Amino acid sequence: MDIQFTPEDIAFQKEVRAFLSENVTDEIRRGYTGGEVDPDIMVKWQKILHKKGWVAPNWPAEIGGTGWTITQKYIFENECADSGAPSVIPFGLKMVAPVIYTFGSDEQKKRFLPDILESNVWWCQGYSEPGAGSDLAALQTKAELDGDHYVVNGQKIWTTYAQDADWIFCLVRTSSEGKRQAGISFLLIDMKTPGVEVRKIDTIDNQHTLNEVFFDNVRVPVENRIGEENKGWTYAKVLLTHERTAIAGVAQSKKGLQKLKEFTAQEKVGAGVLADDPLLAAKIAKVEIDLMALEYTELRAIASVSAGGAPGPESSILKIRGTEIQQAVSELTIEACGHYAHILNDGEAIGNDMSWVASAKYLYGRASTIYGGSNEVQKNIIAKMVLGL
Amino acid sequence: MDIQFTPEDIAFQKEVRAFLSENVTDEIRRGYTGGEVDPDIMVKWQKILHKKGWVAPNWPAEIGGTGWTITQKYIFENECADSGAPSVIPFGLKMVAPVIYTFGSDEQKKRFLPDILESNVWWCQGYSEPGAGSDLAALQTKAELDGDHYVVNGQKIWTTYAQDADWIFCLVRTSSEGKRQAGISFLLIDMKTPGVEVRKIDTIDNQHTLNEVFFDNVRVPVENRIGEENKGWTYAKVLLTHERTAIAGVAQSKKGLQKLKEFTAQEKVGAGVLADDPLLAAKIAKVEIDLMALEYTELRAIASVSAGGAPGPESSILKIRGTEIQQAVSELTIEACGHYAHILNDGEAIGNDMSWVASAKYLYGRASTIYGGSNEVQKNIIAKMVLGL
Amino acid sequence: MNFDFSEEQTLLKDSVAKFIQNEYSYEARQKNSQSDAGYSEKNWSTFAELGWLCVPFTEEQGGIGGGPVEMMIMMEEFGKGLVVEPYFSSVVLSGGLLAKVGNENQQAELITGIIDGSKKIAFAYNESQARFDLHNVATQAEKNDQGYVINGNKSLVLHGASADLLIVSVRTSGESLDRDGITLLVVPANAEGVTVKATRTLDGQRAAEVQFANVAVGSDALLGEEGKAASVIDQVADEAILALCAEAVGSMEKLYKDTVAYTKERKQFGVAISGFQALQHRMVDMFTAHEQCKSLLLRAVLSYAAGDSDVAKNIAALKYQVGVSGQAVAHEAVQIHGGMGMTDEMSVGMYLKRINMINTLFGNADYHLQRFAELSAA
Amino acid sequence: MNFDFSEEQTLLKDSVAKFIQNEYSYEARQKNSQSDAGYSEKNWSTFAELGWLCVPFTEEQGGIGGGPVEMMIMMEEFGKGLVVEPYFSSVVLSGGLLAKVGNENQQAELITGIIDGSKKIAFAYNESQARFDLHNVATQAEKNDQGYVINGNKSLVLHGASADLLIVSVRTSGESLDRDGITLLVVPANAEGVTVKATRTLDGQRAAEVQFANVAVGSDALLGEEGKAASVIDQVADEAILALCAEAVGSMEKLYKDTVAYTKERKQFGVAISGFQALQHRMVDMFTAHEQCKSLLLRAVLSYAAGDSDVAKNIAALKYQVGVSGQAVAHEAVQIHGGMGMTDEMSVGMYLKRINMINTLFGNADYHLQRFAELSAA
Repeated sequence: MDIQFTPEDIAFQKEVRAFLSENVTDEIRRGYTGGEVDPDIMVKWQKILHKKGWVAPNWPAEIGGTGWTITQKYIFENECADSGAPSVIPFGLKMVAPVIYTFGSDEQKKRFLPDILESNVWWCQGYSEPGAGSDLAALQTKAELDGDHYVVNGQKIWTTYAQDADWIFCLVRTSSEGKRQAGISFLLIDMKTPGVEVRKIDTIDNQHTLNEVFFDNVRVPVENRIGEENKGWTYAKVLLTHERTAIAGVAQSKKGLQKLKEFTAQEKVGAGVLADDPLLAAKIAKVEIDLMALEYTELRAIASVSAGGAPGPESSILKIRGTEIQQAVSELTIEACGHYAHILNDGEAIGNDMSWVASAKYLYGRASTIYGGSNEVQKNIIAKMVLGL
Repeated sequence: MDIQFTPEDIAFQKEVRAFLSENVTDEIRRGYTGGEVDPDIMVKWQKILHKKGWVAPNWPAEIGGTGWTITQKYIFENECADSGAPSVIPFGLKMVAPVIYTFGSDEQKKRFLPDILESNVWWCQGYSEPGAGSDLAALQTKAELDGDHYVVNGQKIWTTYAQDADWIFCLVRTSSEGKRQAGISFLLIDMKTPGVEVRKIDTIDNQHTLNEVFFDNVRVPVENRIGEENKGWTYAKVLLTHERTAIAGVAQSKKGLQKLKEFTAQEKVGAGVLADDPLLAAKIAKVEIDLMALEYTELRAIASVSAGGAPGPESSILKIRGTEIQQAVSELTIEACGHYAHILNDGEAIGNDMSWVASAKYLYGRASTIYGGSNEVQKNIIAKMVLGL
Repeated sequence: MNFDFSEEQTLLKDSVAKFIQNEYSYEARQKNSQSDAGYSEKNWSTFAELGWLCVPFTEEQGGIGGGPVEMMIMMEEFGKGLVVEPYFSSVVLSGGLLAKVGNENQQAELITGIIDGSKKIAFAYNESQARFDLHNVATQAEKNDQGYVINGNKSLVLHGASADLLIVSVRTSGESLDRDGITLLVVPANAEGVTVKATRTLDGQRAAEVQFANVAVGSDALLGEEGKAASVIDQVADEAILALCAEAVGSMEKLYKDTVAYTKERKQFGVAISGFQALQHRMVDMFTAHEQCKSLLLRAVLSYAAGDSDVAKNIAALKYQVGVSGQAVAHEAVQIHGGMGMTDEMSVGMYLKRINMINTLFGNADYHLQRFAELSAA
Repeated sequence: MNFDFSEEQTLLKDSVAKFIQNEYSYEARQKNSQSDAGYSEKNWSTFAELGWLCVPFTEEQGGIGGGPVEMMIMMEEFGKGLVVEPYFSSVVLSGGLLAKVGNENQQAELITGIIDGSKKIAFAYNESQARFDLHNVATQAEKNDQGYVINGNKSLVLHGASADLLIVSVRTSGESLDRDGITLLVVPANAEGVTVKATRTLDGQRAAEVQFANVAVGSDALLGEEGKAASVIDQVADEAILALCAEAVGSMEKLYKDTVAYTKERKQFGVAISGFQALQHRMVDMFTAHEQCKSLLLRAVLSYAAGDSDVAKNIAALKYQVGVSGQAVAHEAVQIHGGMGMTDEMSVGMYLKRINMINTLFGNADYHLQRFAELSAA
């Protein structure tokens, strides 16, 4: 058992810090502050990361990854969060890319991966449908073969940043025979194809993050299918378990908590500061402790996976506790902001600086326990797969 | 809407207070301090109440009740709790008596009710069985007719104070045909009948409260059956909904909380007192608020029943919240006692006075969310009956 | 002891409930909320016609002498409809101040204006450094021969931009945390030196940031006694808490009932999700939270009506519990609605935002928990 | 970064786990607990033979130089078996003090005695007025030519009645809350003037109330530096917390697993109650609570082993969370076991009681939460 950084790790940490302090400007920090992203800034930032070779730490080193140890990845993620750098948009780099480099043809790898690595092309994810949320296998969007094209009809929903995306990766139904999971294929669709329509969903956070995507006789070349027909569920599942490192959002929550603590230590109340309130201080401490626990739960999961083992039972709780902690941080932040969390200031700070970002984060953050398989579904899975109930 | 006491109510309150201050001695208070009761003291106390005519406020006035308004009952219960008087043992006065005076024959009324009123005869309740807890209708204890006697065989469990009881009222199976509920009869059994055996259950609170009761060819005269054969479930159900006033234990929890607050205000810690701890104070305040809410929830329920209406939906939560609050008070009390809650002092106070009673109450109190239909079953009932789920 | 409404109270309840039912669908509410003023003038006229604006005023003032029970009845229904009209701001807050300490002229003119709907008056009590302390007043008013000259800033003035008049708490003596030295002045919203910046709030309502730069008002602007406004402010704050909590309790009822209804419709894995026991138990918890808050509401309202000695404790308990349980119920409602709960298409998110706002107004949950603990110390 | 045990550590774990599995059924534990001494001398000899009593001591002291990881490994298994032998009292507490500040003679005699099982030593640190403050010491020791004369009372001395020797924290100078002026003295349990009243604790373990009436000890009774014991007490308290929390984490694992197993057996309404989704989700919460506590345990143990600067924060976090989550898991375990959970026939209630005791020892959850909040202030 050993959790100490080696001298190499410490040198690496220094290098990361130097790089970040030089490159993470206030402008870059504005790339993502809560709900909406600024795509231009994000492209700029991801290109900076790419130039340094650090945009895809989890990819195999030979195709653009970093070859880092888990400790290095851990250090990198923490330093990034600490610097206020926005997380990279995951849909290309973290979600579709692993599917492509694991299951795609050489042709597909050559065609799609470089643009993802260079942030030239933006992706979004077409999984959920109105009737297929937590029960994803119920999806209905149809792709029917017509010559060397699929003709896609149907609707996706909750599509994050579809409005900025060039491509969408979709699960579509190519067969209605057998088990529901066995008739699903994995398609890559150019958003500019005729028949693709994006409609904004008005969400409670008053930002534009989510969309519906409609497919009306959209013709998709067969060569855009990943792997075999009707095997899409297998690829998607691998993807779902592929990216475990970021799911808990530990580094982001740590940063959020740090900001909150700084705010309460400065914000004057009467003759003292907000941090003097013992009940607020206790609530913040509780969340911090929870987060300290989750950080190690995540490290235990990463360590057991990277040692070649299967993820241990501890990994099952990352999504649940991670999102609950994110929500708790955002709830405490709006509580700390007082009245000013409730004013829609249209860009101008009123009362205090934290508040507008705080309420957008709080409101958008309610979705975190719903998406990616709701926390209820996660509990069902743990009950069945881990506890054998 | 009006919650003010009338001048008559205030006069009544005075009368109750005077009576209690004269009669509730330290000895009486020791009749029940947490888990075990002292039967001799309880008899003494209940006889004092009976002499005053106040031992059975809920019975019809013509057979020994008080004819009080709900406000008077509320006042009486609160003043009793406040005085530290032990609650009367419910099995005779509050549980079997209403069944007897509602469904029993004149013969049975004459035979059993006076002894209950005078606390000459002690009762216990034979409902649960090892295989029939929350699912009470699964009960298996058999009563087979043999001439003018039933022959009873089987086992009851969790029988509170069976070791002190002269009689037991039982649900027994007299038929295995039709719906399970339709083959159950309600029998009164003399505990001295040959074949009745009581075995103590060793419980986590180290007191003797619970028992198993075994029936081995116990011969019970048919005249000891209440009402019709195979209709026992109906009578038992009426009994279950009959006594709503005490189920939440509001008055007792108020008293417990008051004691706890006094203790924390006096108990020295460092240079101050325990009550100075803002987190403990906040937890106590939260429970007190919860209890203030429940007190009105109970009043609303009582008011709607006594106005002749059906109990409103608010009454469904009395058992759940009442027992949760009792447990919360007992948890905070052992927390306040510190180390001394954990010493089994065999009767001698160590460290502080509260602690031994505190831990017995805490441990025995874990049962409150289990017995009387577990809180999980209560939630199932509310989901179905109130929310229509 | 009885919890029954009188005949008049039942009529009032039915009247408001019917209006909410028929005229205040979520779509209509959203339309009003997004209009320029942020509410419907037509509705406001209806409120006046139906006599709702006069409820809390005495008969001499032109009202019907409604008490906290009547106010609870109305606000609970308003809470079910997420009403955006400035009832709370104009009638409860400003009306409350005028009814309690207004002189004959002020009552005759301003209360009459409130009741007939012709005047909307906002109460500017909040300042950015004050957090929840109503006595933390830094806005200064200097007295001169003509009256007062006001300088300072007020924040989150509810419905401040649509108000004709502002009642402003100012400091005429003492330091900014003193209880003494606070004075109320009635200021026309269009007086010289008054700058009103309209803001929207997350709950779809309106507020304003208001600056006072050498704003001169006459001596007749004084409302109540100079330097002694703290106690009337406290009293109106108590009434404000009762009203807001009644509103939140109405919203909580709507939330748990809507959630129950939604689960009966929504299917996953081929069955209605209402059948999942884990969700059932959580909806029971939502139901329980509502009932318990309703009990605390009745407790506080009835004790306020009776002038009981423990009214402060009851009000603190209420505000704490409604803050905590209201948010818990709203969070669960969003969660159980799933993705749909995140959209403006369903009302559930709007209830969440309103409940959050209510938690913050006049002191949040922890503020009142600590107040309660002090009041209730052994 | 790795969380794997070394080969030696794995062997140690297997050895203790095997003993618990084979020799420490709940029935056997209860028998030992209810014996006169409150534990089994035979087991204690086995502990000595298997080398467990020497684990934390250095090789020079006769041990194997085990660190906090080894201690965690052992205590976690002990927690699964609810071990009643005085390992914590004698090895962790008293052994910890002796190993850190014992002089050559003391180490040679007393540590050797601990290791071979011939000497049991209890640490008398607690006083009834102190609550959780280890520096609140009112027991006085007056110095004279021969040594010290002790007067005062110690409370809840763990395994005090079976101890051959007591290490007593006494005040040799200063006021009763001062950090300075605390001294440790080694006192034979049978010294004149020592009255040991044996008590049982709810968790089936033993303690004692100890009175010192003019108890004279020689100068050689001094353990460490006179008046400077606070820091070694604090250090041993940190190790005590790590050990106790490891024990509790072991108990939590047993509790959630036993509960899961019980629900698969127990039938109600004709089906195993493991099928009820509401219970399933609650058991997932129990599982989660255990995993999170285990993570905090690893965090605190590894940071203590490494001497990190944030070790105090990690230890406070651990003790808080184990206190809160341990009780929550134990309460749920009793509840889900239903009536059976209330009986001594099942072990679940005993785990509850032990976890409660652990919560209280060396500062309860709120005590450490407040300590954490101070340490972690921005």
